Amino acid sequence: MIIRVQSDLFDAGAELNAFAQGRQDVGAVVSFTGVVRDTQSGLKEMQIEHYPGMTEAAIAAIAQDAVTRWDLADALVIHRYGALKPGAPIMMVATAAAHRVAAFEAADFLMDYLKSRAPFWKKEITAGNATWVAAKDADEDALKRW
Amino acid sequence: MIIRVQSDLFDAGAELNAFAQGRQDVGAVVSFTGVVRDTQSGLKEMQIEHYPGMTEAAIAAIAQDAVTRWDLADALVIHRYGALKPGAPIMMVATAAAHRVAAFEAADFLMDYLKSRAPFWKKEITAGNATWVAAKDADEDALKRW
Amino acid sequence: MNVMYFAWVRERIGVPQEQIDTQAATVAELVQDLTAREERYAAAFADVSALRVALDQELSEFDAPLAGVREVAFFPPMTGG
Amino acid sequence: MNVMYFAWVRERIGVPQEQIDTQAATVAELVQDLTAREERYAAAFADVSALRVALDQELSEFDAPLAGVREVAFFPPMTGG
Repeated sequence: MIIRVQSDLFDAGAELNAFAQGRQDVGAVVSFTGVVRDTQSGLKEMQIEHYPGMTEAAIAAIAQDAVTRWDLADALVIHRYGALKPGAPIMMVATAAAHRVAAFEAADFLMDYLKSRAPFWKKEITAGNATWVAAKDADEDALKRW
Repeated sequence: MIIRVQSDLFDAGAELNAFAQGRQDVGAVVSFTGVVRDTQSGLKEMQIEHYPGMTEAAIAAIAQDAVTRWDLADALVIHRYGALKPGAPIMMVATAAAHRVAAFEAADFLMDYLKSRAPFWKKEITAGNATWVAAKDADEDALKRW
Repeated sequence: MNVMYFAWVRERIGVPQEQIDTQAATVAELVQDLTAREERYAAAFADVSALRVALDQELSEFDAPLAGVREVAFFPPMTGG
Repeated sequence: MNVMYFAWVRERIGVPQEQIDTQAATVAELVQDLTAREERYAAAFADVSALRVALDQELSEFDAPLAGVREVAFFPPMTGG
């Protein structure tokens, strides 16, 4: 498992290639990349706060759960914090498994759990406003799928 | 939409980066990479046959369906044919959407349809055998989800 | 009419495609016509439930009419992805 | 006991963390204790159903005991991913 919590930019393509490389036991690799989306309100930047220590532990627990449950060959989670501009990558997840269903489900599961159980908080900065992003009921409800 | 049917190797990471680049309307990018998996029987190579002309048309129809249904910003499908070694990438799919649920579902849908509706046939070559891969009932059943 | 074969259908029949002169009005009649010609066709079409057919590069059914069709393709269920 | 605040909880209380001396036996009692101290705590804890709590970096509940706990963190529902 590869878990990184960092302010630095990462290169999703390079991470995907490094993750997928040299595995002959794997038939399916799924990746998810989250990107700062420019909203209609004219987002200037997204600030991401986190809880150092707890963040890494929470992500490791979620990822280990996914690896065990879907018998993954490996899992990757990278999540940034700090001030990010529209278009910048926020985070990525990758899963490697023998078959596609496991790789897809595990990546979907990881995203649902990271969304609501990893200690990150997003604040959107526009020209006139700074607003903490509210958690959505739909995100909490999504956890019931698993 | 980017659709490519080719015998040449492709670089999944480079394709993912090119696909995701410079989109500020997109919050979620999902990729799937299919890899030739070394089986216990000692796979020497995987031969992929296809139906030139129909392949491109079938993939374009499936991809357009996904773009419309999940309101995707874009979709990518690359699929190889010819003789591939264990560990080599067979194909990839990528989807870009405002939100993660659409990107995940559309990629999952694309894979299910490519698996059973795009005219490709796989043959596994081992030391002593050459066997056409049989379609699985589970793959056909998976289409009923959509 | 151009008739194409893929995967093990191609291997059993021995050619990837050929021009076929036929009076068949439907795909099923074309299969009967071919099966009656030679053993290699009979071997390929022994179980049509294991086969798929495309007419002019679109998936179709065995009871579909052949009027106006220029290209027929027979193959096993697809295994892409 | 080290008490930490994140996101708008941190902004309302005005500090990211502080040492708190308390007799509180549970998280709920700690919230009552803080709320009674100053208006900024009362503002942050006005609706605890909108808050989450972690004890020693593990998500917990407001009725959980504080015995042996070294670090308590209050924050709104998480919005990662």
